[in-house]
Amino acid sequence: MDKRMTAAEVVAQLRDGMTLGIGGWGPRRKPMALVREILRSDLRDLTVVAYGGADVGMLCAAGKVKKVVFAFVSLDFIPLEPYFRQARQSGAIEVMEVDEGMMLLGLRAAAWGLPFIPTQVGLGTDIIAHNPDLKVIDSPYDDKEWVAMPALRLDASLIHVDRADARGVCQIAGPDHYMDDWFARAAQQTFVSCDELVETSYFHNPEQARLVHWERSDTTGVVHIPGGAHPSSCNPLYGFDVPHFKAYTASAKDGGIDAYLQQYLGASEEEYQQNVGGLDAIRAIELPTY
Amino acid sequence: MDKRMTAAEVVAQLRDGMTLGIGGWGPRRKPMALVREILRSDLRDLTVVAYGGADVGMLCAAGKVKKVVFAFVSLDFIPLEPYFRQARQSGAIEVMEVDEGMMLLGLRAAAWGLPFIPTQVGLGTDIIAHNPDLKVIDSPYDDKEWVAMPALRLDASLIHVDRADARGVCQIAGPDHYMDDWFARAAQQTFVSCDELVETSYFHNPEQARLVHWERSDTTGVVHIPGGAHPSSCNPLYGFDVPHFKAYTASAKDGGIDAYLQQYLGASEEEYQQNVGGLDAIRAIELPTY
Amino acid sequence: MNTAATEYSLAELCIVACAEAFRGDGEVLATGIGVIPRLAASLAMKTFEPDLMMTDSEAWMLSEPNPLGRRSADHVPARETWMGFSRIFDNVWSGKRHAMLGPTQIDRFGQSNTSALGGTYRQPKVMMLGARGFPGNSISHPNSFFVPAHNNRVFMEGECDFVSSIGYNPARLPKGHSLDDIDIRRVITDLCVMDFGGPGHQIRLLSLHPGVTVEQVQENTGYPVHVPNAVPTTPAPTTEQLSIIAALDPHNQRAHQIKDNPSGVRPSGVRPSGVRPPGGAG
Amino acid sequence: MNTAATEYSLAELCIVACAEAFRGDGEVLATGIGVIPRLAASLAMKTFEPDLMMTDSEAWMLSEPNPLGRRSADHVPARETWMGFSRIFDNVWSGKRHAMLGPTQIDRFGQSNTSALGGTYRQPKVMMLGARGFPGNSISHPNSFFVPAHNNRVFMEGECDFVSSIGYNPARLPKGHSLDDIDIRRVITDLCVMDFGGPGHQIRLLSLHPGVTVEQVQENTGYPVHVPNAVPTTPAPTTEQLSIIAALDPHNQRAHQIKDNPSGVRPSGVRPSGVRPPGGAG
Repeated sequence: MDKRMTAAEVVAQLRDGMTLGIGGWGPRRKPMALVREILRSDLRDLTVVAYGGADVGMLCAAGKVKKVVFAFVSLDFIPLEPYFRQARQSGAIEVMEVDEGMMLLGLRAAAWGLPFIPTQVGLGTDIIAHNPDLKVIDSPYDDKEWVAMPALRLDASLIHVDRADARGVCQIAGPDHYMDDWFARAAQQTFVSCDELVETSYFHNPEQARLVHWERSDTTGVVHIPGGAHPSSCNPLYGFDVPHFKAYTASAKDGGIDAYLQQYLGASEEEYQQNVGGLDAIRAIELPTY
Repeated sequence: MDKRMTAAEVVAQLRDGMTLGIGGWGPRRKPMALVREILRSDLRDLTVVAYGGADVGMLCAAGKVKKVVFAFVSLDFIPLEPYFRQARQSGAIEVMEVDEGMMLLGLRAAAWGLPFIPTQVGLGTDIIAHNPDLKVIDSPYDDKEWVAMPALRLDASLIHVDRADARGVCQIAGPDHYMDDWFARAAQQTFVSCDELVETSYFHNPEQARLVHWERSDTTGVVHIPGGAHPSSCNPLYGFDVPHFKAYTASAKDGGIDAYLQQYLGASEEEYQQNVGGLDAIRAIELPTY
Repeated sequence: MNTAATEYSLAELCIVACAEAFRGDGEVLATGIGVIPRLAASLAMKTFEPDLMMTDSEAWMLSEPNPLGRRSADHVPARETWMGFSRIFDNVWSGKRHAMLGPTQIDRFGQSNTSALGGTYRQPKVMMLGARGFPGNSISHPNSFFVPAHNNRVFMEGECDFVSSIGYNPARLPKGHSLDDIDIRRVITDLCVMDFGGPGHQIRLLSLHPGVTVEQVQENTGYPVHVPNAVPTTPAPTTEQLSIIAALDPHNQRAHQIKDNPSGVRPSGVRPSGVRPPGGAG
Repeated sequence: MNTAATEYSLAELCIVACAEAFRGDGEVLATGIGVIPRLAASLAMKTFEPDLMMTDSEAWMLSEPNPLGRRSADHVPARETWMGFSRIFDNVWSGKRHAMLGPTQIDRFGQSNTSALGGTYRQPKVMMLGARGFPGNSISHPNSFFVPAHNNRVFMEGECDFVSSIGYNPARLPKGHSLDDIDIRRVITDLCVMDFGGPGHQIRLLSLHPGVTVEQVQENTGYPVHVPNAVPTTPAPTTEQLSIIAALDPHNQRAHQIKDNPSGVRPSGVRPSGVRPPGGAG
């Protein structure tokens, strides 16, 4: 089966009101090219589930988002994502704020077909007080109360990987695949952008196959977009673009998202990459030191 | 911290009536040297949780076991573990029979400090009917009933690994670590036997560190026993000992466990290895073809 | 190449009939436990279901099925994904799997038993494999059964001594579930091919192997089999299929799966009273 | 080597005071978020708590802490275990961790806020980081707080605008839990060291930094601080500790953590009214 498709074909599969999972973490390995294609579309009323960065900020600022399920939205070196902050402070979006680990449990519950996974995480905090949908239950085995973290079932997930084959075998060779395997497993459909498209034989080496974190049956479509994570990082291929994130953050104070999109988005990923200096410049961005 | 100890020191840490997790799978990478040391001790009334092979059979036959929590006990190429079969058919042991995946959920629940994880697995089967301790619960999010797989909390786990350092960093470089990471995490104390004892610097190479499946804080003690998995396999170092397992199985019909132990166990692992042909012979056993 | 073979073993007929169980599955993990189910899944993947997924029965997903038994030193398994046992359950619970297994008992509800026979649960007369993954498989994804010796000890009267896998038994239906959630796809034996598509999920005869009669099937089944008006003969393997099977099984392990390795074309009424080897479940 | 230094910055004093929070922890993951907590955990691991575990803040557990900032090309991180973010939670939920973080608000119960200030939850006046891992950390394992600018906006009156982490608040105690299950180990600020060991888990003064008075601490804390009869002065760093800190922080990032990087030895009554940088929580 050949799962290759274009970013436009991915967005054509999405519907208003869908619950969308987005892989990556803060400014790290975000499927930004697919997010940009959503920004070019008339898609709206999305519920976004993510360990959020500029992906969430841009979608909120562009009016694509009805609700965000989040534990944080951050650019790391710029702790507060500027447009998510604006969206919250203007009351423009609904939120379900959870703990980072609760989100992981919710994705696992969805992946495993469970209604919920019990946890003590959230007890005693406003996570529970402000989330009437989060039920607190008793256990048949003890006298404590437990948060029943509900399955976070996703209509679709968007993920960026280092490399994939046309059949949907995806490899994340960077040091951390974050929760991307669970985003892939929790979703009805998973669309992946990849920096490199390879032959299946690339994975026959067990050291390569070890870095394939979910089965191809959990990949719906593959879009070959070198540099597609920019301005986020795709370690080890390239780091995140600090000057770009600074300009993005500055735009929130001066000009807003329209000015930012006007300057960078373009009508296609090719135009976007021209606007940010080209693929070679992206691939030349050094990795962050933590 | 130097966690090195002897097999005898490991067994001295165990107590009658404890719940013991044993890593590996059927005839694969079982901590047999540690099991043999239990056979040499007066330890008894154990509850054993395992994806069982000869480890479970020997402990049952030697009268060490009060209860077995199992989904199967098998030598793979000899499907029915002979001594476990005898123990069941003589009514000598209590059992909690679960599905392979339910056991995994129970270990994860214990590792994560949860009372249970809900699952549909077991519904409609005698797994539920014969396990009054397995509660079936309602979900606050749907109208279905769910099995509340209880945490399988272990007093101690025994695991055999390819290599470890003295601080308890353990590596399983074979193709599958089975559920050993969850046995390590679900236990109060985890005692590991290793084929090779290495310096910590061995793991500085990320390709080596990738194959370390739990943190050293989950390893209580490390016993250096080359060949310690025999007669089970420690892929890629050596396969399982087919002739030995055949002789072991034959002993169940003729002579019983006493004859088997008389012939092989010895007063120490050194004696045992002499009785089975020595370490070189163990290391020379070819890997199975599946 | 697609001409029907005139000479083939009953094992080869069963492999082809078992392979048919996977038709239309698309991209799911095909797990065949035992030589004939494994060859069947491999044959399906090599021919009409190329998107099937398969493991090396150890720790890796393969793009190409491995041949059975010892492989030449220069054989490179076509690994594509790490698939250790812990990850198998991520797949099982996703439902994207179709397993074919050989239980010791199959009752009229399609409930199966791999655990124990007779006696009490505390002290069974015969201890077998244990439930293994049967409870989870049966409620999570489609499953098929292969029975190398069709008799009324396997297809027994009454209910399984121990119910290891859920079937179409209204008395055991979990709250909030429907019998139609359960998917026992196909039952292949040395006599015939069946499913549970009869009235009220009754077991139903789909095809008879050459030379086998409806009476033989019913005599060897401990409960009534629904027999449609027209029951076709199980299609013979094609010469192409036989050559693919031979390549997948270079050591001819298939010759040892059914007692006396009879021909697939049998004089009417005759059948080997094969005893199925223990185990093979998974 | 163990002689007390006479010249050291307030940041260095805080690093040493923060390191003391990890004393006695044994083999747990020490997570210090922000420059001063990270240097503190590293100092503890390099000196009196060698069994502590530490990550590279990315995806690996290290046998030796990494120095902060850009490292020379020939630096080989002492990796020992893969520790991606998903695995961090296996560790968090095991309780074998001690995190040191800098929340925006800390109320009299030790509840903290990293999420939002003012307004309504649907429309906060100031959106901050979000709850991150605070809820799970606070109920799973010991936690300490570092506050670079001790004032009564951080240590505020009343209850946190949003309670991101559980504290010693009887009104929010979950069924089946005890206040003693909660372990807020240490609170280190630019003025003093505190814990919640006062009567009824009241915040308690443990030591005053050189030149700081009890009155200063109380004036800058929005609720009563329990003051024992004798309050020692926070011990000065030793020359050995200063050299280890210098090696761990070759680019002197510590000089930029407290406003104007004041000396640790201050003329009585004077204190920088530092404003804590946003973020740094985690």
